[in-house]
Amino acid sequence: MKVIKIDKNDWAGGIGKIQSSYRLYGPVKGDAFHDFKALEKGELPDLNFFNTRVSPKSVVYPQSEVMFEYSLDEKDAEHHILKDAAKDYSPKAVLGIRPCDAASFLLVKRNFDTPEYKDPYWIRSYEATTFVGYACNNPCSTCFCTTAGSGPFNEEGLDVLLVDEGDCYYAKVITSKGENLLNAAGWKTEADGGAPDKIAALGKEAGSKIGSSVATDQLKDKKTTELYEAPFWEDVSFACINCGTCTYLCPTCWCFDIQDENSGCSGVRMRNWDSCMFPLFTIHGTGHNPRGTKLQRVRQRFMHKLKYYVDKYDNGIQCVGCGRCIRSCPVNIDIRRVCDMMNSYDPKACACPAK
Amino acid sequence: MEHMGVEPGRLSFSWISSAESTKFVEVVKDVTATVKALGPNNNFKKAAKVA
Amino acid sequence: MLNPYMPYPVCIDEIITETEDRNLKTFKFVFLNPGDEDKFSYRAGQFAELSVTGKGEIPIGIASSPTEKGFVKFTVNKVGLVSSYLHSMKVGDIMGIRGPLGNSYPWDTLEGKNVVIIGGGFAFTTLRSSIIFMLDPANRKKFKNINVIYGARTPGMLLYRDELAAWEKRDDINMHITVDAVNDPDWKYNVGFVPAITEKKAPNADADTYAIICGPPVMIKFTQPVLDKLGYGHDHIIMSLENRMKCGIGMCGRCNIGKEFVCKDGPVFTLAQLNATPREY
Amino acid sequence: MLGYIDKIREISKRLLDEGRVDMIIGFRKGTIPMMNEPCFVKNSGELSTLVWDSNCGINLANYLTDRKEKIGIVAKGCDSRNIVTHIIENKIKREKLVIIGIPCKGMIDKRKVAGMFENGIDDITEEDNILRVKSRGVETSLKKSDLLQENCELCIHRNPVIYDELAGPLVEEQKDVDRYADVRRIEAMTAPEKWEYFKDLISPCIRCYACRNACPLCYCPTCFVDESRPQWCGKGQDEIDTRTFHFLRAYHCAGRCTDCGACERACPVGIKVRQFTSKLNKDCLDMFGWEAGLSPDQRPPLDTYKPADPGDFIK
Repeated sequence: MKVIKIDKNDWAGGIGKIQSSYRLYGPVKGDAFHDFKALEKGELPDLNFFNTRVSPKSVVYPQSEVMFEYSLDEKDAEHHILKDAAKDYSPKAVLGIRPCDAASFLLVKRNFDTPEYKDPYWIRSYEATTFVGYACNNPCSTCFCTTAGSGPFNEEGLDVLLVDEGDCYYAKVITSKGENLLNAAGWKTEADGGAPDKIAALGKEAGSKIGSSVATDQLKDKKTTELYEAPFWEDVSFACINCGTCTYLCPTCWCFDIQDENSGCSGVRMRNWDSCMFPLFTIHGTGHNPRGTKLQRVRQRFMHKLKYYVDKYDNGIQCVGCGRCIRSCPVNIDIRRVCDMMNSYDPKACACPAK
Repeated sequence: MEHMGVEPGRLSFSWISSAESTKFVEVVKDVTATVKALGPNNNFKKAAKVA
Repeated sequence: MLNPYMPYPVCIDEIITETEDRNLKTFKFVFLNPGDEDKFSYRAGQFAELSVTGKGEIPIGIASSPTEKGFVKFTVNKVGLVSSYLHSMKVGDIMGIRGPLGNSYPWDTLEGKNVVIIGGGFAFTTLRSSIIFMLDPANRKKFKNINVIYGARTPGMLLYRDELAAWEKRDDINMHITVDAVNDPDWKYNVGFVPAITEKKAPNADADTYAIICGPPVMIKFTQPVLDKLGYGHDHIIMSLENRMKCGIGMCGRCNIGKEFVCKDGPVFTLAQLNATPREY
Repeated sequence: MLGYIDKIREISKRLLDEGRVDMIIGFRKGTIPMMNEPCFVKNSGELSTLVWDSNCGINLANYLTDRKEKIGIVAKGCDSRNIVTHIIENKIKREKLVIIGIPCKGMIDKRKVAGMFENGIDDITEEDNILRVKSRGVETSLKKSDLLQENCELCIHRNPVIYDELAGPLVEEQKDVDRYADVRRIEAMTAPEKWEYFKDLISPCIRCYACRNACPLCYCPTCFVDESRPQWCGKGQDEIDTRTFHFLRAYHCAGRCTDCGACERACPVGIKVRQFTSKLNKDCLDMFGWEAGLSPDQRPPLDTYKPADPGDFIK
């Protein structure tokens, strides 16, 4: 496996060069925290961060996205007929994405890229993107990536993995897409033969710093209806205020809404992120709501991530352990706690009310 | 409203009885003139559609 | 890449007000582009998203049968934003339909079997599609006995009344039409709720008899015990569900019952399947 | 404030054992530093989960809306004012409640503290006015009073305004607090400056509605942003739609907001949501001499008419 050594003195110059052929996204610090933004020409990503407040899913999957345009003016020849909206699928690259977040795109891909249907917006945008990861030498206390199918040096979903090595970055080439980007930057110096070992050692050290974990081994064997009817949901959901923080910050939450928005005689059909936390998500036209209570909605979120997804794809949980929902939940609902409750739930032992 | 940046003059309140037709006309003329003088309210126009 | 969100443009060809409360109208659409009709090849029991430009989309079961050519039909109840607007549209208006979506009734399984159709109120649309499909001369011999139990609140609330009358006269289908109550002294069919009529008229269960049941929740709730009593196995009871939908292709995440999406894995499930999943519909 | 814990448990035990309440609503220890989780306890054997410290900022009145049980609720000053508002607005009956009052000395601004520690915070302990923060093995002592949520710094109603039990002696209220400096700063701006100010303020908004949902006032069964007929407000990320939401939500809180800070505390992207409501609070005070939730016997100024109400704005 090829490792390129990037002298930090060559960093800004290389990024400038990348920007001539890629639209570049990277972490940028606002007033108090980092978020992924489109970088202006000459703007550098700020890699002095744990992770961004909001996940980088919006780089591929914007919170609001126009799908179609239309005219409502009957004088127009093609009125009321939807037309594809103009889209830019030219190459883009996201620089400094954490390995957990990169892994999330593979999870989300299972939803948008299916044998029966392909979501053209997500897939084209995803395919246009080169993912340059930034290994976590110092994970946060709320990270549990190593037990959620990822890890601080995990390479899945990445095209290049950057590792901070003091004066330089090691750039581990993972795909040809990644190699193209490094070439575009003019970063070509191969690191010495000891680099892979060094990366492995740093990775091991970082992995050992992950202080929290979830147990997921039993989830698959639990019966859906038993977990669904488990008594602990009242306790779990009590504090929830049903905001969309957890789902909007989550890199693996993909649910969306489709809306038509008119302006005079024309308009657009757009899609926006949606959240299973909102009553509106499932309410029928008649007013009937299959998930009308907070308990049902909170249960849906966890059941989807930790049971339905597990059963549907047989590929682990729908969570990469980034810990954003734990850090930002206004009322401290902790997916690690809920996951453990679900994983260890025994309906027979539970005649008593849940604790 | 003004506190949040809506230009003064765009919003006005009036108490007009159903018998006060003259006042109604005056107020409508007055408000229309003020708003016309302010020109189009570009603040509340949606800018470009999101990509 | 085919865009599964792009509807086929259609023109409203005919609008029929079906019920006396005027809340149900059947829309007959013709495709604007030649070739789209072939692409929209469907089976009875599937649905489509009706796309009213500027308002949005609604998932509606296809009421026409694959054996009917040159048009597609949908019967729409006036409830929400899109359906209300649709009810105000005129013949000649342009809109879109997107689909066909979802699975269908399990026609492969049903071939060579007795079929009992139990429907209530306005949930009769895909059942109409199924009946027309089975009665088609090319298909009728593929099925054994066909029994239809269909009820509505009043005679004026029955859908497709002319067709019901025509089916009553045929001898290759047993119709059991019923209404909850009636003032009309000339009413010549049954009076009573669907579960009661089912108990009286539905054939007893056997391995070769399948029940398709589609109706309001309260009807399903009381009909199911009747079918149990008649001995129907839960894998021989077929139901069609509704949930709020947006994408119709299993991506937007809202219509799931457990791990199944009503839009993509359904809307048709056997009761046996539903027993294993949370009842979130 | 830590001394309140035993007292809260003791009162709760008595209330549950005597059958005066069906459940106690309070806080349990959170899973991460500076977070506690609202919880309920129905069984007096489980009262040891209840805690109290300076991380109980969530307004518990939010959990009372339309509940039918007899409830014992732990309430600091602002919570108690929202309970009063709930009673005035018929969202809960006074006789269903036993209020365990908490004389409060302010809640910690977790973001302010987190922002001081680049390497993250492993643990925080609290003792009177001292916070001991552990970050990567290094312990730092901080003065809690320097790190309060902004609304707590400016609070003049720390003691509960309505209570049946008290978890400790009443505290001295802060005096000579300049509560509306921020509002005056905005008032001094020109209209375009104000427009830009609020534009920047809400630019990180992701429309998660945490501010709305954390707010005990926002209990409408269907919020105006969720209405589809008519659709008052677009659902996308257009700045105008986001602004319409914040704008109108603030109006719906006019004369009702107790400045409990729940909205700001809940916001995942750190928007100073109170900048919208403070102006309305100030106007209510200036024009009607009104502060929300001080007494269940007083009708709010916006649902009563008095001949002396200011009417200069009416032409």
